[in-house]
Amino acid sequence: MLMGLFNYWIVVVLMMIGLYIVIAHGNLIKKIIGLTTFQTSVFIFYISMAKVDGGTAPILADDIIQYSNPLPHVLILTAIVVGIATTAMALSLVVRIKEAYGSIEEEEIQQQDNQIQEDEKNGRQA
Amino acid sequence: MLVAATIAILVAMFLAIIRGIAGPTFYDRILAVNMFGTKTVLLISLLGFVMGRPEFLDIAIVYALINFISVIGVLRHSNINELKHKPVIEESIEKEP
Amino acid sequence: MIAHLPVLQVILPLMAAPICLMLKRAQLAWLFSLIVSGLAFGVSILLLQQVMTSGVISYELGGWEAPWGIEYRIDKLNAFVLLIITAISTTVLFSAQASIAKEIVTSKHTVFYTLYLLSLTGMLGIVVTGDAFNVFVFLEISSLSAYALIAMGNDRRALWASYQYLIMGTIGATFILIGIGLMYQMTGTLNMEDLSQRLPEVAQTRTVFTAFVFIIVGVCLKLALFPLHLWLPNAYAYAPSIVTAFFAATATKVAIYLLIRFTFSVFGFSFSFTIIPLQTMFMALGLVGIFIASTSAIYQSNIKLLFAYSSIAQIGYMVVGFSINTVAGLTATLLHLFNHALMKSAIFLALAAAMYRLGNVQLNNFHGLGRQMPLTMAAIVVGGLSLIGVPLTVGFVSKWYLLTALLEQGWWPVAILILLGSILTVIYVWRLVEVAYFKEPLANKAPVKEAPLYFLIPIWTLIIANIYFGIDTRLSVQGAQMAAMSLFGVTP
Amino acid sequence: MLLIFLVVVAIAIIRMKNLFAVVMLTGIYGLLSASFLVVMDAVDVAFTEAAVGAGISTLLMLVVISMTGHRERTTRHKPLLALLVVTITGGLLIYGTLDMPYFGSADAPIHNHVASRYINDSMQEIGVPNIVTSVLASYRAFDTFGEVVVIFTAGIGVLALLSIAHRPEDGDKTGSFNDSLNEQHLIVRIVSKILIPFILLFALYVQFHGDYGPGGGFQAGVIFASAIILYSMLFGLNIARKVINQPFIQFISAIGVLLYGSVGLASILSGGNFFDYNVLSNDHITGQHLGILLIELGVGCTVASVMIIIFFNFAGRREMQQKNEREHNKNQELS
Amino acid sequence: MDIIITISSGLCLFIGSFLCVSGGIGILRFPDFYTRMHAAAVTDTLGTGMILVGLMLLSPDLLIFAKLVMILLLTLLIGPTTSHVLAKAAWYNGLTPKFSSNVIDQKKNKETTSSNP
Repeated sequence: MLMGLFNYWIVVVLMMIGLYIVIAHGNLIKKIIGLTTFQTSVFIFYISMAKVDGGTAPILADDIIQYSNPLPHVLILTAIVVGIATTAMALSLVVRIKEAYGSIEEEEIQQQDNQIQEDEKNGRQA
Repeated sequence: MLVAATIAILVAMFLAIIRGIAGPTFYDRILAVNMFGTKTVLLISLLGFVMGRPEFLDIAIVYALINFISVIGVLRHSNINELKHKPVIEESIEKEP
Repeated sequence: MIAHLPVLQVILPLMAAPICLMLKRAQLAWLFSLIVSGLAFGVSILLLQQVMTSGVISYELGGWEAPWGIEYRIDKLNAFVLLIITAISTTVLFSAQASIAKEIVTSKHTVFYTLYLLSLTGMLGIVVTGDAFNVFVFLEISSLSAYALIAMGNDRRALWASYQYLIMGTIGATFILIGIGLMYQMTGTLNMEDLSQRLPEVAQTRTVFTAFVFIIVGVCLKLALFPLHLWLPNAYAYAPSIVTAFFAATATKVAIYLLIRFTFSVFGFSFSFTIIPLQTMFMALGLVGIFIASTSAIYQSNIKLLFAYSSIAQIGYMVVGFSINTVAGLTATLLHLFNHALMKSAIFLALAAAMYRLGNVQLNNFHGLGRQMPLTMAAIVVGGLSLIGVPLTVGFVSKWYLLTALLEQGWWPVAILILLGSILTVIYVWRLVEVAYFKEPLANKAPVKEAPLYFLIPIWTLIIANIYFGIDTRLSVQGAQMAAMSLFGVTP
Repeated sequence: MLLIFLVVVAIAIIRMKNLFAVVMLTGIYGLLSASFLVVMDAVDVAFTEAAVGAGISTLLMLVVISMTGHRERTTRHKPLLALLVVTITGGLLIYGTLDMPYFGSADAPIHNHVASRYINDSMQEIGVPNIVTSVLASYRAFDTFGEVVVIFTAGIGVLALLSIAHRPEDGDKTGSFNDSLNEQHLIVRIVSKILIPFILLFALYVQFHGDYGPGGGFQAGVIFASAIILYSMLFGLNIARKVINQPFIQFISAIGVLLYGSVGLASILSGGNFFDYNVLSNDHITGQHLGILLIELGVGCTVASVMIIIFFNFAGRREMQQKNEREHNKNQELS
Repeated sequence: MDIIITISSGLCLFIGSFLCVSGGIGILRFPDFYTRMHAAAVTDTLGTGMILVGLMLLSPDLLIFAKLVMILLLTLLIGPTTSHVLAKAAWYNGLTPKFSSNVIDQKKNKETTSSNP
């Protein structure tokens, strides 16, 4: 059991490191990096499922009988593309946020927003 | 011999990672990444032979190219900005003007 | 061509999006996307008819049979949801041109319509497909375009809201991806129909349990169910008004659809409701969500934010109906899905009209608006009454069904809580009414005119639909009931 | 072994404060995971991950960091909550793995239901030795279509967020074009001039060799785009824009999606289902080949152009910021 | 014939891997950036070349041989270029090499460099 599942466990640890970065860090770029780490680890997880002992890459050749499972590869190809698309979107948002707020730290942005919210409320009372 | 070479490459990769993590300057890190990249190219080529299906060397070519492009990219995007080497990098978070 | 309707439903807006990008003039792009959306609406009507007469439609993409290729599978449930999405999309799009002219720079109008169509594509794709992984792909299409659309709002908080939504949404999507992977690991298939047949064999394994939990949590993130709702209010409040109207009416509905699809069709309700205490959990979360969100709504001074919180509360009602786990409960959920889409799109469109005239939607700007924009305000009021659940509006119908479903199970405490929740709704709607009708316009403010026809026509179409389906409940109730029955495997 | 490396790097990513260093490590992480994917026999995926994870996304992050500053603040909020969430999800996942078939076991359900047909019959049904390509482009062609649309959406999204109304040449050539890399690094420029045609050629090879080896439209698109990006980095954005201007590249990206979709529509018109390539030609193998060739071309077009759109918009934004900064400084000096 | 090829490729691989490891040690142990760079660049080029030549000798058909030649050419082209750019960039940005020869100085350098995060 230890050897049979060890690979998966390591991958789970990797995923959790990614997730931890996303939740615990306040820097927006760091969060995105965490997100990509998380996603990459999920990809590794999928690909580990596809591996067959003694199999080789799923490109047909004459003298080979055992191939690894091609379907997860296909799914992950798609998922990688989705991942880079998300990263690009997120980064462009960060650029705009930096321009608009002058900061890329979550707390500072939150602070500025709260300030505005206060102002709006006061404006209502005034 | 192939396996031994693979292990040697892995060791070299590990050393490069340590340098990449330890720094201390920015250029050390680029150097480490670059070296790591070339080692990966070798690793992929070797793995192809170890696993008995050497027809996938295309990947190694891509790695070599990507490696070059990313080093250029790093330099291009670090040079201009404030990332000159200073004794202690002091870069506070910029305040809104 | 009739045989290809399922794929046309998705392909139409999809292929239209790149064409839309090539159109140089904004007006042309608007007209074009309106036509495309209208066509999609037509397709969904035809599909609903077809499903009603001849049962489940299955369409094999690429001509490969189901577990090997991707299958589009349309039953009563998705036909119903498709109809809602396309109908709302078309109505909302009608007033898009006037609204975004004020809120987005002209050079980005074609891009806006392209993204709008892509978002529509994504939602339709999620609903139509019968393949678990395909759900993920289309989920990402709709979410990515949603992030971009929300970030186009002219308040800088839109950017921050969009970023938060992106992080939460991506985590949710990745959770769903993990869940799908685990299911695939245990069954070797991705097709939903095939999964539902093969899952019972391995239902007792811990892996399937984990897969279930991950998918549910992932969907709930997208759904903005109570503890995971933090991204929603700001995203809705600061997005361009048209986008808010569209998403408030459709995006969460798609998530509810996914929840129902996975729990009922893929895992099977007997599995879903026994393996974890889904019933108690969802019931509790739904109720807490109703109260907390309604209370927060009361304290908002930005009206879009107010109704965004109200949306979270309404999600609570749907989830409560879902958690009853009976045909009647599910009927109530589906009915509320339909009705809430009608009310919220009407309200947010009316707010878009107010935004068009006023430039913002702060409560203090609404002083005396009841006299200056009577038709728009009247629409908001009728929508608000519908939210409360006043008889003769659609809100009443769905609440009625929800209450009967609860009482049928003898859960009268929950029913009472639901009624209490409605009282909170009365409070926040009343605040708006008070300001708009019983306060004099501020002296220093220039008087505003009634909204242009571009707004009034779709708003009042929706409001009339609100009242019509409140009186004549045949179509909506029957649709919901048949869909719910088919999910439970009961023949009518 | 490689997995252990991955963990080390990931932990280092958590600890690092300097974002530049973190991005470098992310690059290493990408390379490492790609090597691991090669070990796991997923050559196509490794190809993509190398080009994307280590190449494009690292580059994008670098551009962004050069705009936003590279120090992370030390305060870390809600680490306890994060730890709690992470422990619960991680624990759940590990609990879930307990009943999973062991790593590499050939009799797991995953290898025996759907996948076996792809392995055994795809040669007769599609006639392409690379099974990944045949699943990607034929059995599950619609997923790939979705993927193309996702990347297209991202391109449009970036356009919506970052595009700036491009002023026609205002004679300020030196302003945008004065960094040291261009003036001093003759050697790099010459080497790159040699390399760029080679990269483009290689992209074409990957595009059309995808049926027989790892590769295909997506990978080729990324490689193609990276050649253009290299060019624009070395010779300046304005010159690159002259070669490939914005409307043109948008047009290409739209054409890619349309090309892909029209293959599907063509198969409807010839009497099959959407993406049923068998009806495209009398002989079903030829039909499949034709279909796969065309859609791969569509993928390649869209991916390459979207990557270029994304990069150009980021870099253009940065150039604008720098220009503003310079003007700002100038004004300050004057006053 | 076969045996000669095997032996010679084994030899190439051995030299190559030895160089790679020593390069790795060099990059870790040398005192400042420029010396590390020297270690990395020199051994990288030769080590890579050796290993690739060793693989070429083993390659079963022409296409693979050609690809290996391609990789070799690429690394020969790219490796020195990147080193050059890197060194130049470091130099222009004011990273000064340490001209120290005795142990105490080296230690000092190490301390100062490692104290600069």
